[in-house]
Amino acid sequence: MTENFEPMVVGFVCNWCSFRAADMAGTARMKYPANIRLIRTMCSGRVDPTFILKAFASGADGVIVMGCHLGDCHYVEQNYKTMRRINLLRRTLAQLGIEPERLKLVWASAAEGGLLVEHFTKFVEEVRALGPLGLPVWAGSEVPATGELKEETA
Amino acid sequence: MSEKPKFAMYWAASCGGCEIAVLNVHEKILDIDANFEIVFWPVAMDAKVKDVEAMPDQSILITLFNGGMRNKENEEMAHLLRRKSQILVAFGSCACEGCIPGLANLSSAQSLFETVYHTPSTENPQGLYPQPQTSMQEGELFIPAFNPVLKTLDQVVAVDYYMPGCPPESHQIAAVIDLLVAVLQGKASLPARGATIGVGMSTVCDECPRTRNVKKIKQFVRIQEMTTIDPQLCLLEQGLPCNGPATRSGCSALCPKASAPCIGCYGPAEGVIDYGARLITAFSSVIDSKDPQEIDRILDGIPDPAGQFYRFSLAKSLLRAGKAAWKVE
Amino acid sequence: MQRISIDPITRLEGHGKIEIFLDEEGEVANTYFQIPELRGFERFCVGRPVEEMPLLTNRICGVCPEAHHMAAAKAADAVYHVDPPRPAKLLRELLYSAFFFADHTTHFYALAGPDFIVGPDAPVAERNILGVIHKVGLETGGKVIQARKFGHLVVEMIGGRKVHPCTSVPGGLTKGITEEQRQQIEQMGRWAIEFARFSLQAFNDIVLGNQAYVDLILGDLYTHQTYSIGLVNEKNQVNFYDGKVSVVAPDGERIGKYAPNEYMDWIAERVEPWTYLKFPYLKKIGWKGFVDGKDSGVYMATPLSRLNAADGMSTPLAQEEYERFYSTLGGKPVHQRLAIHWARLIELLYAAERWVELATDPEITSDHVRIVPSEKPTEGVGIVEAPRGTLTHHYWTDERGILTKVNLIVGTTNNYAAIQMSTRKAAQSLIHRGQVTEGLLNRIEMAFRAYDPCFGCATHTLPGQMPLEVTIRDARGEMIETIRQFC
Amino acid sequence: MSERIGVYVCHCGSNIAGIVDVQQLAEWAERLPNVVVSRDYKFMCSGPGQTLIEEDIKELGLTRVVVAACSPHLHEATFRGACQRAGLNPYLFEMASIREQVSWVTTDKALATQKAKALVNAAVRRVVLHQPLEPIIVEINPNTLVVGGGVAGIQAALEIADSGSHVYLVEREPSIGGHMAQFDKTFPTLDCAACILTPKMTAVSQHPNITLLTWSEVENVSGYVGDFNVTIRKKARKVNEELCTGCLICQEKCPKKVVDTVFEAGLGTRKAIYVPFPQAEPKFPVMDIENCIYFQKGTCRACEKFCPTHAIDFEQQDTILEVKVGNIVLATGYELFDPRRIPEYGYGRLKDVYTSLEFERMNSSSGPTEGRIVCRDGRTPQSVAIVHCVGSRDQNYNPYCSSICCMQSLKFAHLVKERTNAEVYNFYIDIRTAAKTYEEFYNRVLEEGVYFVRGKVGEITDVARTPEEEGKLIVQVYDTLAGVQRRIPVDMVVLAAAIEPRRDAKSVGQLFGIACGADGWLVERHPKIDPVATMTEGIFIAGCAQGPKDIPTAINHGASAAARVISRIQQKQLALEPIRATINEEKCSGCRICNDLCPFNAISFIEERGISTINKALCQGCGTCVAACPAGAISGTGFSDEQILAQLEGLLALEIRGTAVEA
Repeated sequence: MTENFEPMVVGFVCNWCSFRAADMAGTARMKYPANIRLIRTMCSGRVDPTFILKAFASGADGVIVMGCHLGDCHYVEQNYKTMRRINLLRRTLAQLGIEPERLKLVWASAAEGGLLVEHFTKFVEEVRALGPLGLPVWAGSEVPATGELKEETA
Repeated sequence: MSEKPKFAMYWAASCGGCEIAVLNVHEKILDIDANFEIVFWPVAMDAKVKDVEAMPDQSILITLFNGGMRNKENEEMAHLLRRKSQILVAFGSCACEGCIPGLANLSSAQSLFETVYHTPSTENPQGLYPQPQTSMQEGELFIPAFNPVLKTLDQVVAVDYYMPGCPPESHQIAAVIDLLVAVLQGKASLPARGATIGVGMSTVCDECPRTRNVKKIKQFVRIQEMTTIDPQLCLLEQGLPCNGPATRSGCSALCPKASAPCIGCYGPAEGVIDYGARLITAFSSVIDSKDPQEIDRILDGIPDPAGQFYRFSLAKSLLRAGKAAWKVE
Repeated sequence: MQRISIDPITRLEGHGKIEIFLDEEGEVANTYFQIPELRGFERFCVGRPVEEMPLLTNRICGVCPEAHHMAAAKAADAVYHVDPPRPAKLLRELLYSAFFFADHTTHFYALAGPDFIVGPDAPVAERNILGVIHKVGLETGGKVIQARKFGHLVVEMIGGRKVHPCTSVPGGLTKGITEEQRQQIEQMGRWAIEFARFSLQAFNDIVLGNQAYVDLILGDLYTHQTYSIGLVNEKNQVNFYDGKVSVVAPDGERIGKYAPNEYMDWIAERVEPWTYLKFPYLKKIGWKGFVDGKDSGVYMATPLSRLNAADGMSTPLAQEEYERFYSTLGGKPVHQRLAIHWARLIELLYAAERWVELATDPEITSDHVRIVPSEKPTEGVGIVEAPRGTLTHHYWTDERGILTKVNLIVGTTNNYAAIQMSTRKAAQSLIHRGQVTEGLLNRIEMAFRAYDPCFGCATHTLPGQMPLEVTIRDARGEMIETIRQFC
Repeated sequence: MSERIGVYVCHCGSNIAGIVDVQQLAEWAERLPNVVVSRDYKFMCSGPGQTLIEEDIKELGLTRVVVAACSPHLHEATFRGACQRAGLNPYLFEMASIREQVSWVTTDKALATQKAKALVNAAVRRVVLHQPLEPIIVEINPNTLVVGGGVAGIQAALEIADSGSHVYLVEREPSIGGHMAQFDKTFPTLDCAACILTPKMTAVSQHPNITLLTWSEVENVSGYVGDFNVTIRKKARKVNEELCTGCLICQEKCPKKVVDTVFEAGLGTRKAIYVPFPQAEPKFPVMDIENCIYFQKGTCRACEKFCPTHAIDFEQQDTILEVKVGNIVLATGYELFDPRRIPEYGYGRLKDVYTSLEFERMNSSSGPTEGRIVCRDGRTPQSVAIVHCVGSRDQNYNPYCSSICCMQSLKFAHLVKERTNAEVYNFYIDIRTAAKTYEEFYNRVLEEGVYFVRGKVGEITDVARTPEEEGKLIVQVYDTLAGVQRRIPVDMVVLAAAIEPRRDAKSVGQLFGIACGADGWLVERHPKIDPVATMTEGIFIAGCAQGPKDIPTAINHGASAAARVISRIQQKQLALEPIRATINEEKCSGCRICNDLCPFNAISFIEERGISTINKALCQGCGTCVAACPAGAISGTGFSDEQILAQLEGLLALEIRGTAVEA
């Protein structure tokens, strides 16, 4: 079933480096797979594991988090915190049977549009190789709101 | 037929601790009896599902529902009581977030059966497993079908209020009873639908008497490895993974007070979507190292992250279950 | 063929039901006591750190979490090859005695009480704890609540919480108690002894004083010739927390004693497809089906079996009662199931005495309550007596102490086969030609209530009222008649 | 309550419209929840484009605006402006980057259109949850702290002081002046450093608006832009500045000679009580107690005996000053690369191998040799080698170019020619003379007959192979132009050592809450468009602290930092981007997990209330604490959990999930 499977990949990019690298990739008319869709945060340190779990639960087959190179963080050293969080989250995902490879952390400076495109292209292929995450739809769906009470009691 | 509003309490897949906690309000029980007509409370009185079925919809004012959705019978009871009740309260950790039995969601139902019915002391040469329906020579026997994934109450029916805790502390139950009575007497009004009741607004640290400093964790330890447990100092700062920082307050920090780490039975704080995520980010944020190898070594100090972070809340987490369990869905 | 479906426990907590099949003559062809509940702790505890088992397995049962807490703690000690310091063991057993006291109190007054103190044939409306209080005096109600309060208080002081204690760890406890707490505990313990004696007196006057009840107890209806097991100390006296499991044959012969780590030579479990619960039996004897006798591996693990399996009690007052018990019922072993209630009261007294004994031990306030394991964790078994039977936890771990395999044989489970037999026997001797009367429902109910069954570990009911509904169906499953009993 | 959203899809000529089906996108967007109008237009950023938005806001009562166009880094401000002009809070706007992230990076039109839909959908779901925000206003204290009394710091201090505001100038050494004070001539004009620097130094010490604090260091900084509290340690000079007249009799009478490794770069000596150089500012000497005979042996006190004004005070202790300032300029300068790290160049082993700084001192008329260029044994060199790029442009040491060495080396070559007429060899990789009149100076030196050998020097040795190499230093080099190995015997070698960040740059960065780059230089807010500001509001960097600079550039840098500070002071108050984290006090449990997470020290713990709190002005809005709070008690404006999760759901919404081409 994985043939002609198109992975859905979410990328979290930091406002100062990787987001600008994405701008640069665009300005330079570099091409990368449309499978990847970006969300900007001010810093990779803002990326809450909740966002990543939510991405998986909402249908993402892979998540890539990008920050400034270690030592180059615009907020001095927040990307180290990101690095530790992703590490611990990976360990947890593994126990839940989700390949840790579906969650990738890479660094790219504002100047490295090419590197960013490389990462994107490579990651989409890696996720394609892993196949669909195959999470049932219920995982993403919100729990019934109390608003549905009427319908429930009808 | 009394004019008093009707009250019900039911247990699905649960351990009975919630009922004991309610009984432990001791005299307060009488307040319930005085202000409500108890129409259905298996633990406390005669009650017949058929009678409940016979009641008009929404005729029960409030139902405290505890226990998880482990089998089809649990779900049927949930639907029935949802239909019959104006206010349905998810009572206790099992109904709110799956509790310990929710850890079953880490593995498939298949492997669960294979384990339970092939333990070292089990003699099961023909590999028999319980079946929803069995034909005996006298006739058919039925038992409720087992759900591949344990669900929380609100994953099966709409829930009006949540009252977490394993079990909810009796003083909190008493407080909620007082509130209900006050509401009936028009002296108070109900909280907004969907609210969590019988809890504090913060997390366990708020009620924990231990002293806390700026946190820099160089290593995680397991309690049996600790030569001494400082009775005054924050357990997390002693390296013990304590879930207090992320766990809803309301229990008055019983476990940390007893030098045992908080294991998270009161679930996430107000508005938190995924309990485990909060701990993953909190613990890793305060690790005092920038060196990947050292970070790995420190994190090895948490040998069972999934168990540590989703001990009580896996069924209610964003992913709800491990991949092994989804396959069946 | 007719089917009678008694769904008492569905009414209660969806944890059990009895199916009775009648033949063409309306005689009982067979009965099935089904447990429709499974949570699978043995599976999902695998992968968890062993020190968490006292916390995780608590959640098997909210009525007797203390039992699981203790069994788990002892198994974890064994996994790490550590022997906790004496003060830790004293504290654990003190907590446990107080728990036993509270639990037995609840059962006697809330469940058994109505049958005997009020009477099995008394109007249903009276056959509940209120009836009991009415019969033995109003202050009793207060006393019962007090007894439960005291029990829970001690559990909280030592275990950190009233329900689901949290202080036992491999090697001992996370904390000790202060002298102030000790004094409180001792006081409450002395009160508990008086309460236990009061309860025995009540049983004496009301039950043993009434020939009808004595006949009911001694009658064949509730008698089964099965093996008895129970935990005993080195003097072969009843102990709830520690020792070896003594196994006594129907004829009273002790066929052996096994240490926790030997349990698998003695106990095996059987699977039936029509119920989620397994049937343990004596491996050495073997499974012969739901039958009595020395050749059948069916056994009971109850207050009565504990007395049968022991040579006596380690505390003076309880020992007196122990002797009176057997002289009254005509020597050891006793097989009349209803005598379990009496045996339970003797344990109640023992628990209270033991409580004070431990509370007055000079070492009880020591803060040397834990030692750090030094050896590699491997495998270990922990056994305690739960109020409802011998409780066995068996863990295997990797070198980090992460569980790789878990085996649990839970209190009530031990009696599953025996209960199966008791209910069938009651049904067979009470239901004839399809005639079912309300009175007999309670008689059937009494058969398994004696075991204080705790399927899904929560069958305690406040009014002691096990509401029953009997549906009689013909062979085609059509409902002919429904009889209910009401409060 | 439901919002009224307007969606505007930009064609950007054919930049977007060429790949994304903008009409289809706009029509599709109109059907999204809360969207009341959806238009596509050729150039949204154009005047008419903006007017389109403004009119819709007014006429259709829009409460939210989404523009799908280029990168927010280009036009977010533009469209926020449009919203504001129409009376809509500018933060109720969201931008979807369908040019940089879609049309320019995707080839397949269907896929591009679908991805654009996803981005618009995400923006629409996000914008609903936007909050109206107001910029954070802080008052600016007119006082300024300048750290570092080199030429950049001096320039900054003077500019600010001249504008009428007060400046605290803190210098670690006994005198201001920095490296420039050590130089002799300055390229390309060859005027003497002292002549152009000392007037500035005097101006500083005499300026009514400057408090000059030499022999002092900043110990702690708290507060935030507009209101910093700075703790300064004024080290004990052992000289009472009130009484001292700077007559320097003490220095003259002091019996203890010490090798001066700082100012004289180890070539000369000074006394135990001294001013580093005659033109030092301030004039007061400092006592070096490590070397003072009295402090070491307990007797002497010669200085005290001879001091006419009894200014010597052996008991004097360090003093701690607390000053409040609104802005801070860091001009902490650089350090010279230590050529010992390149053993094959023999520095420290071969006596006539000098660093550029030593050579500067040698050339200085007030220096150890009164400006005579001589070998250690006193003879005048017949031949001098000048080696470029020592520790610069070298992967083993510093990859960057130190930018001053070429000109400095040319200057040396000229001076050697002029003063000794010795043969001069320049060993270079490239000659970089990229500034006004620099190239001309290069030509002039070429005409003076200086030899230029293109190639990286492999080794400098005194091991002779031929008679004529005897007693010489032999420079071994591969001449990349001639393609031959050369061995050139010389009497003296000057190493144009690299310029490196201060060893304590990192801790300085932490003290002031700013970052150091991988190469160790303090990081500016933007290398091109904002080279003096930093990521921390109110803290500016000037001179070589930010990277290698020659004198004119350093002065420019100092001046522009000053200009930024002055404009801040003129504004009297400052509006900060309202992207900030806040702690919900009711939810905060005081677990203190967040306390150590903020590099700007914005988070503090209130003991008495047992909760943590965030200083709005210090917070830079990175959101790390928001993501770390276990209680979910910290929220971040502009990037709240709800907004990001809604965006995520929008991106992955089922109907546009598949990336395959839809029929």
